[in-house]
Amino acid sequence: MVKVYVNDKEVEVGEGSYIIDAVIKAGYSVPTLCFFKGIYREASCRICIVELGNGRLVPACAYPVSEGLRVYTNTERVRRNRRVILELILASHKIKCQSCPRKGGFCQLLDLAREYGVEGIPVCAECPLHGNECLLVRGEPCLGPITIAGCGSPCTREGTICIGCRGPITRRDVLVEAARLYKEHKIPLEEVFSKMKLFWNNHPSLDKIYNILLETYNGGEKK
Amino acid sequence: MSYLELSERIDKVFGHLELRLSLRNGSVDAKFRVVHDMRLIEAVIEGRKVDEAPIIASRICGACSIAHFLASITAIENALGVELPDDIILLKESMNKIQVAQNNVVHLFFLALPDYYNARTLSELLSRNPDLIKVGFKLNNLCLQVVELLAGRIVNPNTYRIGGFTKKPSKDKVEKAVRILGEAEKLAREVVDHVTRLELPELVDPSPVYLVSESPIGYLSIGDYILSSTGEKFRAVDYPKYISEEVVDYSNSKVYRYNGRVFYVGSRARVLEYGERLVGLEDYVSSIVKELNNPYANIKAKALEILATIMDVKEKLDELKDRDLRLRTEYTIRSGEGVGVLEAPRGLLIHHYRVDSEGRVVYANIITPTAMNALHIEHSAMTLGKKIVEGELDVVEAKKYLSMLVRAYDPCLPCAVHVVVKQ
Amino acid sequence: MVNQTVVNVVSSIVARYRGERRYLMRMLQEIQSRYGYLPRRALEELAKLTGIPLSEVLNVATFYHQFKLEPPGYYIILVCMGTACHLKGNLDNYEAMKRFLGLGKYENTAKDGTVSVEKARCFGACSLAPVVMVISRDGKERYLHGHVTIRDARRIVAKYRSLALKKIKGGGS
Amino acid sequence: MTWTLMDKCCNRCWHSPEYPCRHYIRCRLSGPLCHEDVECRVRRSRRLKEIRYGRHGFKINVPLASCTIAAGAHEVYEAVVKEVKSRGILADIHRTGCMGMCYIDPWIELSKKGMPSAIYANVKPSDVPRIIKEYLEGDVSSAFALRNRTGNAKGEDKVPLLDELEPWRNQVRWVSRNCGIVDPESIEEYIALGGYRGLDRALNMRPEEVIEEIRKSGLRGRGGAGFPTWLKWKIAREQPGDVKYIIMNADEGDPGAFMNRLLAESDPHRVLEGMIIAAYAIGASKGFIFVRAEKPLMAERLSKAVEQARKYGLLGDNILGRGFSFDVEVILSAGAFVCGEETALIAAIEGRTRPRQRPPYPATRGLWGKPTIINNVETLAHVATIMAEGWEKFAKYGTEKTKGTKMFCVTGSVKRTGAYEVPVGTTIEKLVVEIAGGPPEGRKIKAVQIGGPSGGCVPASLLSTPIDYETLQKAGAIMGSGGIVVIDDHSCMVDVAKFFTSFTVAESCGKCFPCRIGMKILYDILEKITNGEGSEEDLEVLEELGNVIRSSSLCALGGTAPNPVLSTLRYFKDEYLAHVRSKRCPAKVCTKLVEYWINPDKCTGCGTCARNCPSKAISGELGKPHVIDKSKCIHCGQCYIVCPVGAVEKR
Repeated sequence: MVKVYVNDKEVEVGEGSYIIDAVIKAGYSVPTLCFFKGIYREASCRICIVELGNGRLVPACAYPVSEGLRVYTNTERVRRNRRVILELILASHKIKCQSCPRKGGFCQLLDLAREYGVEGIPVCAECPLHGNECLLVRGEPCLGPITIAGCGSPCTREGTICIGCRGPITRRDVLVEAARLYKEHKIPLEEVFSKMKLFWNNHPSLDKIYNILLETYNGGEKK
Repeated sequence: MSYLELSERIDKVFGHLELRLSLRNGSVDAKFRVVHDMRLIEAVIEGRKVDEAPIIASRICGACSIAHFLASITAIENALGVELPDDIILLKESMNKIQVAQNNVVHLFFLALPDYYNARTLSELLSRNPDLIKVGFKLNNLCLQVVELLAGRIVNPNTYRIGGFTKKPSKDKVEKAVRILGEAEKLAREVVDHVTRLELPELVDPSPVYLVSESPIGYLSIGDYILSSTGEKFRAVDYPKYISEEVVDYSNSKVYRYNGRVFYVGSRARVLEYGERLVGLEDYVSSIVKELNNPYANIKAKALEILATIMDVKEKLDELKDRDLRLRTEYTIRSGEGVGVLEAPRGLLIHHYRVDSEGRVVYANIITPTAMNALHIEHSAMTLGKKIVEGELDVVEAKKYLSMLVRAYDPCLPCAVHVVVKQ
Repeated sequence: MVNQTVVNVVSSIVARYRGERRYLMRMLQEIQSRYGYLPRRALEELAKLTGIPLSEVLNVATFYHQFKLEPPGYYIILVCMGTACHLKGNLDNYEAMKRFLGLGKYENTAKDGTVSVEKARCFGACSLAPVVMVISRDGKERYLHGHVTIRDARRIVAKYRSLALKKIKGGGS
Repeated sequence: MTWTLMDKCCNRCWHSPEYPCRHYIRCRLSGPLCHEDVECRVRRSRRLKEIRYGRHGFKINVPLASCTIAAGAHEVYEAVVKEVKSRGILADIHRTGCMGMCYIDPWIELSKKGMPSAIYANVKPSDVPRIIKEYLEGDVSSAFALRNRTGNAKGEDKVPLLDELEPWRNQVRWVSRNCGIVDPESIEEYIALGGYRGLDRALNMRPEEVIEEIRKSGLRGRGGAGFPTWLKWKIAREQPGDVKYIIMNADEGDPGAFMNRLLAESDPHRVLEGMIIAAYAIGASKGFIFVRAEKPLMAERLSKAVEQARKYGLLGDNILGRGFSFDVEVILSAGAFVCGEETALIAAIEGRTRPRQRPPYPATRGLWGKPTIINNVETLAHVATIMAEGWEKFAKYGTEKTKGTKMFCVTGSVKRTGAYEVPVGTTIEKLVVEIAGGPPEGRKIKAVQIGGPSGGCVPASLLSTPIDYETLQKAGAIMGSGGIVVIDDHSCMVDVAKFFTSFTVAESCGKCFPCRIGMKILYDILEKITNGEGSEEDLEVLEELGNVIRSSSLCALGGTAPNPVLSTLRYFKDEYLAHVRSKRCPAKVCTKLVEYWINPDKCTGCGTCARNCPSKAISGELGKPHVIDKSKCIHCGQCYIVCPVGAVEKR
């Protein structure tokens, strides 16, 4: 058995264990994305990084424990790094929450984004399909595809459109995808714009968002 | 004493407000100064689509967003000529009522009651009288749960749109609401027992005129008429003929007169008007009704309303739960004018819109209860001032009574200051 | 018929290395030295013969810079992108060459298949920066040009192009 | 066929790879040891002399390494052969490696008995007849340097001695001692110059003693990280199990660093010797030389060295009769910068890709799960030399924490490009200014980039920093493999940072997020800044992102990749600010931020610029000064490049 200190709490784990085992045993948790116990220990997503006593950041899922190891799971540095990594992951993530099987709040990425305050995932990710028809399919100008998630989508759950009270996502690919959806469901962009003005009227990127939506919406038409 | 100016920033109200009482050579003047920043919601609404107006209107105030939302949507429904089935109206009213109950709980426990226990703050009261306040917390929580079940979320309802509800509330939901309300009813009874026995400062209402929206049946329903204590009854759309508005330079809020007279709105008015309809609560009503010409008595009326609305909503929901409801009607956009009148927690609330043929709001006017009460508060304060002049009241005590007086009206300043000077 | 020879070539290479996983890179290198690039067919055959999944073969084939999946020109002009060469302007040379050949952003090989222009990693001849190396497809010829200027760049392209044309024709007849 | 040192002196000698003799190495030089025979002894000493001075008393050294070949050494070699043949003189034309002074490539060295050895610099094939003629006539006045003075030749006093030359004088040639002297393809010459003595000595010791010797010498890995070599060996030695591996990392990928190539091409046997010693110390039975396919000569020479060593029983079973068996396989790397990372290198040998998380370190779990030691070429060369010479001589040099010497490749804006070996702790200034001669006239050093694409830029103000692992790290750079690029005031630091970032973006293996996407975003931001679209917030993002990539990447490549950006941001913030605030590139490098104009006084009106302008922004009549239309100019800089008279100027 090896003695490990997780957030200064002593815990004993078997030899050959990894930090993540000790952390869980000590009653703490670290977020993981690419780690599946017994299947993957790739350590490629880096979201599970923890700080060691010597100040190094190491992935909890693939770093073996050693006697007297000190692990801190939630220091400011760890959180900051996790946030940036999350931003990077999202930067390369194809955000098509509309058709994602993890739609309806079952998205780990969304949970992390919410916890670490990273924008990028739209309200659609939280909007459950169960028993509800997508409002876009009904032809309503829902702002779900372009609004930052994190509210739990109370409005769409109740069958009213999302009006974007959490602010817009300014990422181009998300907007392009949204414009595609609006076009697919034949929702006039003017109505969407009108809804956007409710809460985003002074948003510094409003013009940019307009332009991207318009461009994609009209660009597809010519083809 | 020739000159005295009491300027009191009132705490424990929603928003920022100053009451200035000046006593000069025997004459008394009071100014109800709303110093809350202007919010200009009417200007925001103008030019918007009809379905967006209620969304904006509900953001006027987080405390009574449902009232604003429903008043706004009713005004638009009236403008568009939407005929609503009874089921919708029933649920709509329940939504409003339960918020009135919840709002009254907040006002009573967290704003008004500390005064009566000589506590400056809520936390002081909490340390001194934890059992009482815990009841308040619990009751508030229960009411909020029902609000959430009916309105989708605690603030800014999202279950209702022009023409009806988006979704039928499931049987589970309704049953749960009924269960919660049953629990709340017990607590509310305790509260009413307690509050009706409170000793109030003495003050005679200087202008006992009130306005209240007409409820054809029951209590606190949404009607098309406005009633006054003088017995006059007029259509809501005709309100400009009866209620005159006036801009004052010292306040960010407008002031209103009814036929040139100072009037008040709120729980006191509602209990006076509809008290006899409260079945099962006759004892409470008769115990407080003689006190109701005292503005301070507003808190007793509010306490009574908590119980009354909870019972009412519970009964209505219980009745609804096994029925097949019709909760949606279709509507078409057309031009028109509509006024929505309902009883918000603080009293009569009027939303007035004009809609053009493309479905845009071209004119919006919102009259909030606090703004209507402003003059009445001034007059009550002046009565209090006269007492000081006459030496009946110590100046130090007067300060306390002044803030208690204002709090009894429960003014909500964010609601009041959206008002914009027209022309 | 052509595929049959590919099978022969690959199977003889695989046999030489007993199809062991550790020689995957070596086998790919041999295939590449035989064809000048890695034909898809050969990779498929390799995967079949060795039992290594095709995805793994492609993983290795696409990961390392040496392997090409498209046939290169007869001569491959490698423009060094080392630090010293960069500072001395080899990027300009590279672009001049591409423009001279009329190649687009993602094209590397001239349409007539004579020369390819590619960015390459440091050759370790930094003293001669900027450096351009020219190798023939079969790896037998190897020329290095140092202190290359824009004018040299064009001259180099023109020279190897005509050389390649000659060889291709000579080989064909 | 002439008799060589490696051959049997007579039939009494019984050494063969199958039945090795313990004293084989010592026997070569001071033999025969197993029997007393004057003839055999004389034969040996005669052969040694031949090697030293040439068979006919006249020896012409022509260096044939990649760099000299690139500079035209092959042609020079052919010219020498032709000249010697046509003159009918008896001379040994001797191929050597490169001696590291790249700025004089290609050079030849002529040495004749009784004459001073003369080195001629920057030789063209057409110069060869003249040089040989002059030398034979006893005139060395046109030589570049002399190795010694005999007083017999004309012009001797005018030509400096090699030892007097600044780049030579300040060097301590420890591992590179044979470079440029020995024939890299001949094991005989290497042994004649004292080679494989270290191996002989090591095999006489117990492996623990070898590790102890290295510990005392204070040798640290020369690959970049500076991990103590002995400790690595000790860890691997103490691992249970019989099968252990050693890998020589000859996959030099740093742009601007070529000391490993130089060593392996010029003195491959030294490197191999070091590897065998290391294998003995840790108990490895099999070794791999991982060498880049893009550096064919290096691979060829290393393979040849392995073959020769095997032929004479220095590799294989029962090496030198000591009961130690070891064999080496040369593996051609297909080229990926990340293979410099230990775990990625192992993956490459196993036929896979990409690094993995450490620990477990390769010393405990490496190639095919077995303990594996990975040493850099230079480290192994040091090992061989230390074992031959003893640790005391090595530990004499260097600083408290880092002993010995290190080779540095100085490139970029210096007069004397080359690979120089100096004691660790030498100041940057000495290396760059004294040895390499500093930047060309009229330019100033702006920064020195140390450690390749994952190193950092040290500004001119910190030139007095001694080069060792710790101080460099403090200054924001790393020692890396020892590539030093001198950047002068004609270069833009943002552009330099962008260049290095583009390198790491292209070389990132793509396994972990911080490196794969983070570096791409860093690059995009730098691109934005150099295009004049950056804002000051971008600089903050650069810094934050850089720090995150540094601390949370999976392998060392990602962990050091943001260094160029972070170090330039640290020392050259004003340049970044000039780019983002006033949209100006102070060094006039970022083409989007400079304005091109044609100086009418210089323009001859040839029209080259107008023909090359992709946006047709240049107009003018032939023979008259041309003008650039600013509204059409796309700042591609073509006109600047093509103008034959330099009339296009930047402002």
